[in-house]
Amino acid sequence: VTPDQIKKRGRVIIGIQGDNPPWGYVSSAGKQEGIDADIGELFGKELGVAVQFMPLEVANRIPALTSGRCDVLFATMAMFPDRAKAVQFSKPYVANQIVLLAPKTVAVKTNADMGKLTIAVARGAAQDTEVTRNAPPGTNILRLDGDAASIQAVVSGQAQAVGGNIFYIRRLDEAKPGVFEQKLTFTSIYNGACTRLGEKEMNAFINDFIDKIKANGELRKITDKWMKAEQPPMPERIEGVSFTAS
Amino acid sequence: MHGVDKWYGDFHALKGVTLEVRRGEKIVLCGPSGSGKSTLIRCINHLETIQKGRIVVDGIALDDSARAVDAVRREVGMVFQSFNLFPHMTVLENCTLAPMRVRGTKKAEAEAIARRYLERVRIGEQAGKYPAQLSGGQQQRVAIARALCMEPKVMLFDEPTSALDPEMVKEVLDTMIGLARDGMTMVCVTHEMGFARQVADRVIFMADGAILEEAAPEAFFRSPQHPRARTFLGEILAHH
Amino acid sequence: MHGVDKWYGDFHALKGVTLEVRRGEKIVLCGPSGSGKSTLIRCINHLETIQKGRIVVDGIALDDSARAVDAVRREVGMVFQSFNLFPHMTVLENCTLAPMRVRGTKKAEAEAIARRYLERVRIGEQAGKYPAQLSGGQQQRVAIARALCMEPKVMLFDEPTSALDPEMVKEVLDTMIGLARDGMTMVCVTHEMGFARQVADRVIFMADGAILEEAAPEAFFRSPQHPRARTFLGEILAHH
Amino acid sequence: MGWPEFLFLLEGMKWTIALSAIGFIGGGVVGLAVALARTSGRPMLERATAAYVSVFQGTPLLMQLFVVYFGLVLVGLDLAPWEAVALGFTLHASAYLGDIWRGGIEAVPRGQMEAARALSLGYVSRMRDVILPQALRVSLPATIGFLVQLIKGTSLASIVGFTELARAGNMVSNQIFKPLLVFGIVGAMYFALCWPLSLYGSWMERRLAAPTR
Amino acid sequence: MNYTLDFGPVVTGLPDLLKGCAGTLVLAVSGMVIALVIGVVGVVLRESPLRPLRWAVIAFVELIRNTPFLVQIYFVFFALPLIGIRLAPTPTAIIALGLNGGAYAIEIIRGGVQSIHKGQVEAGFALGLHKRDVFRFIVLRPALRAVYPSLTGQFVMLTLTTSIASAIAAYELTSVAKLIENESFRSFEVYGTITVLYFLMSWLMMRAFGLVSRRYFSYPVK
Ligand SMILES: Nc1ncnc2c1ncn2[C@@H]1O[C@H](COP(=O)(O)OP(=O)(O)OP(=O)(O)O)[C@@H](O)[C@H]1O
Ligand SMILES: Nc1ncnc2c1ncn2[C@@H]1O[C@H](COP(=O)(O)OP(=O)(O)OP(=O)(O)O)[C@@H](O)[C@H]1O
Ligand SMILES: [Mg+2]
Ligand SMILES: [Mg+2]
Repeated sequence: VTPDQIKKRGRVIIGIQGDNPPWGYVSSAGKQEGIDADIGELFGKELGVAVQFMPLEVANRIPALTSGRCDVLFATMAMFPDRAKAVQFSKPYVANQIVLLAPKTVAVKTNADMGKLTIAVARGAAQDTEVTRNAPPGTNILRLDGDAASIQAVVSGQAQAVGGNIFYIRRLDEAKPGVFEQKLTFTSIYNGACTRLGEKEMNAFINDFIDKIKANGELRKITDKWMKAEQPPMPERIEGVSFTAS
Repeated sequence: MHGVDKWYGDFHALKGVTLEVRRGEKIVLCGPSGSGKSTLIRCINHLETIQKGRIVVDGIALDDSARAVDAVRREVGMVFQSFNLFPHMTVLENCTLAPMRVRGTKKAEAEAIARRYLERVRIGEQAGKYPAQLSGGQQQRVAIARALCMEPKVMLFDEPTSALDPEMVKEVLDTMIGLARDGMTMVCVTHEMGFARQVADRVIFMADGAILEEAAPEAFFRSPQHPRARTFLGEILAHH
Repeated sequence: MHGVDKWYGDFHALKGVTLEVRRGEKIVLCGPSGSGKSTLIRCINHLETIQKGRIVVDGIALDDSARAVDAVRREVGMVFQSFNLFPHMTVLENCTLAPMRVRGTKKAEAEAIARRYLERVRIGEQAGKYPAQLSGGQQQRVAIARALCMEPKVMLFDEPTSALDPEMVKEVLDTMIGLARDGMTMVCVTHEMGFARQVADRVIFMADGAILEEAAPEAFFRSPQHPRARTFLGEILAHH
Repeated sequence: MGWPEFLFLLEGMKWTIALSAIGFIGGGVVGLAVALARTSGRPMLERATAAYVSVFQGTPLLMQLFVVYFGLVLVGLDLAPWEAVALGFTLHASAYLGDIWRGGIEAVPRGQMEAARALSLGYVSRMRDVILPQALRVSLPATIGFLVQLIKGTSLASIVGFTELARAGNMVSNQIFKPLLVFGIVGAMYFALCWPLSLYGSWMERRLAAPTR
Repeated sequence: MNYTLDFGPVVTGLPDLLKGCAGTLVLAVSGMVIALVIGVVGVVLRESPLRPLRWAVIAFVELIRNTPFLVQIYFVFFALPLIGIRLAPTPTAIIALGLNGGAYAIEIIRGGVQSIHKGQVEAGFALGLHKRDVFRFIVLRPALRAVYPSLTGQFVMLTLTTSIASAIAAYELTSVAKLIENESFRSFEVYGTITVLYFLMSWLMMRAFGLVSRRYFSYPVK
């Protein structure tokens, strides 16, 4: 599709996470909320059309886009080279940190310490990639469906540690206050919007949009609202990931 | 029915059978088990297809076309050994189904006809019951009434009394005798020799898929010509 | 068996029945359908529990304790109308199951015993077949052999020939006559009057859950005392 | 877990019911056709429907939904989630219901068909008036049993983006982080939907097993 | 259409997928064995004279049959650690599958036992056999034979149900497929392929059941 087609249609369909607060989630009131949702709303305004969110799970985000079910993904898509082969990333719009969390009683100082643990991760999420890359070979990695399951696994003791992002600690504290702490920080990652490969006009339009909300402070307002922490500056380039369609 | 051959797979069930039934005639078919009696009468209304020969019913040649089959079945009523009433319908509904669906008779009229025939087989008061609530003899009489409701020109009976307890055989046979008196054309497979004596115009003896003997009942029972017929009669009479 | 009463729910199936059977005696029980014959012999090996009265078998009082029941069942063999062979076992396995499981007989020995009894009912060559591959008469003889393999002191028969085709009745009756000759204690429910005449020491006539008449077979068949017995005999003889 | 979360789950349950209804109705209509084709006496038709049944009974529903929703688009068939789910569940349910009802039709004694033929009833009337009422009666318990399976199976519709009961549970548990509690309640809600049906099914079964004559 | 199919990742992942198939078969077959045992034992308990036992079996059956497997497997996975039992995902999945299949097996086998003619049981008693032996030697095999088609049908469904075990990271075909998908994002190719693999497995399963039946239930009946 092209931005013009969307404008003519009067509606943009945005793929977004349905169950991953505070990135993107459907609230108990049935409303789509989160960082990605707010940005999505802005994006609709930019296009001048109505926004229709399509709540997705981690596993079906990319298929939903490539099969044409949605026009664009604002779906916590971390910008990895291998993903860049399947979808076209935009410029990054938000940063995230991938970390390892565990109860205070578990001793983890270095990557090598992970070798003797069972570590839960949400299958296919950035923490899956990072834990898999950093842990010594033979580490028992428990790949579960979604964040809730991996958090529950470490809470119930099925796993001794969990790979997650900067928001995990808050949720763990809610489940068992004061028990968990952040052990290792693997990397900073950046999320971008995604369009289908080859759709140059869409990609250009989104990049312009991201530049604009960065410049006029709207993006800052959104991240402040949800993250309550300073955002690092966005990188100009990421190895293996092109921001512009060729 | 002329030179009819019928195979079940490799099995040659009817071997060149030729039989003519005149209007109003009553035929009794008998013969040992497996001789092809049921097969023969099931061919008449095309419940079985034949491989050779010709069957003509009331001027209609029975080829395999749907039209011919329909036309013939409309003129031919059939009563089975195992009644085959529809268990989920009342007696009255059993009787009105075919007239309404096939002839397009209105419901009220179909019910009137049904009640008339149910009266005739002396079971009018059971019209509202379900088959399972009736005795075997009553069920078989309903089956006869159901066939009559289509006002067929010919009635076929396949051992209509052999699934019945002895007390009930008589009530069904009486009904059939009544029908015969009224001039219905009938082909009956039965081993009830009393019935054959009383109403049959001809008795036909079959064995191994062929007609071996054809005779008036008196002659047949007094002095069967074919040795197979003689042994057969001997066995039957020994039982009674 | 003394003053036995048995209810099925509200239904009074046995009414104060008293019966003594001496060692080696052969009893034939007869009577109209529903009179309680099956119920009576089923009580003897505790397939039915009784509500009043006492049953003593070979000195063992049959209370409801598992030990008494076990002890009695070991001494009592039973043959049913519907054979009740185990369809998933060969004839031989049918016969060896109980000796092996109940008496702890070794397999080889159990098979030797089984073959002996199968020979005795003249069916030794069928030992490897399954029940469904045998005729009704053969099946019933297997059932007799199976019961004999437990070497019981008493044999109960509940209409052992009534599910059989006429040709097969004789082979089973012959087997039973052979058993009787060898001095087995037997209680038979049967309407085979020839058998009763030939082997019974006493014929017992039941109706409505009570014993109405008890006599030597000759006397019973010649001049039954009770009017019910007379009508009953009349009916039976009319059939034969 | 508070009131709004519970209402959210109830909302999901509404979808579960709606999805089950779609599957059951679509599967019922197509399943009837499958059952009739499988008993038609035409070898070609029978073999084709037998293959159909074994394919859809032999693969997980999750995969079927996935292929229908994300796969058909690739060959140019762009279905809305609704249509995709309706199609997926219809395919799945028709295979099972078709098989159950075929069994029912085959359980009707041959004589019934012959008697109907002898009365010169046409195919439609034979089936509608004589065979199917008896066949469906016999297969009612199995049909209800399958309906229960279908209700539980709708939990897989989340893959195409429906927020039905199971997904709603997932979302709530992602917000309040008490999965055991949330899934306990979700399980109880499924139970409340399915159990009455199961009870009704076994009651029907007992009634059918009771001697009718 | 701006998507070209590419089965490359599926082809390179094929050895892993086949290992996943083996994992699925391990889950399915162990689940079936447990289910069969639960089914037989459950039927015995279901008919026991002790009322609480009977009720426990009924409650178990109804609970399992009327809730989704996903909920059950989460419960087994997350609730067992609360009572101190900590099992790896694969054993957990096997237990959950066994419990699930067992509930269905109880109902099916019970139907088979009820279809056995009363005379068979009486003949056993009359020969002096105990209740236990009557069930074991006389009732069980014909009962299983009578319900064999429904039982094996249920077991094939159990094989398909194993795909849900990927939710707790058990090792089976779907979880392998998800891994390959994550690395390649070739969802349609991967899911299309495993759909075929599942079909092959269930077809194989049916054939195997046919063989078992011919070996074990081939005694003639009328
Ligand atoms: N559908 C069938 N398929 C194969 N063989 C059949 C079929 N129906 C009948 N036969 C065979 O055809 C022969 C004739 O059968 P038919 O039923 O006409 O005999 P019958 O004279 O009516 O015997 P009975 O007195 O037992 O009813 C029998 O040997 C039977 O085995
Ligand atoms: N399990 C049962 N429950 C209720 N009533 C029963 C039961 N078994 C038998 N009866 C009733 O007890 C009565 C005696 O039955 P029984 O079987 O002993 O008669 P019978 O003399 O053996 O008759 P038949 O010649 O028909 O075998 C019958 O009226 C029967 O209906
Ligand atoms: Mg016949
Ligand atoms: Mg009796």
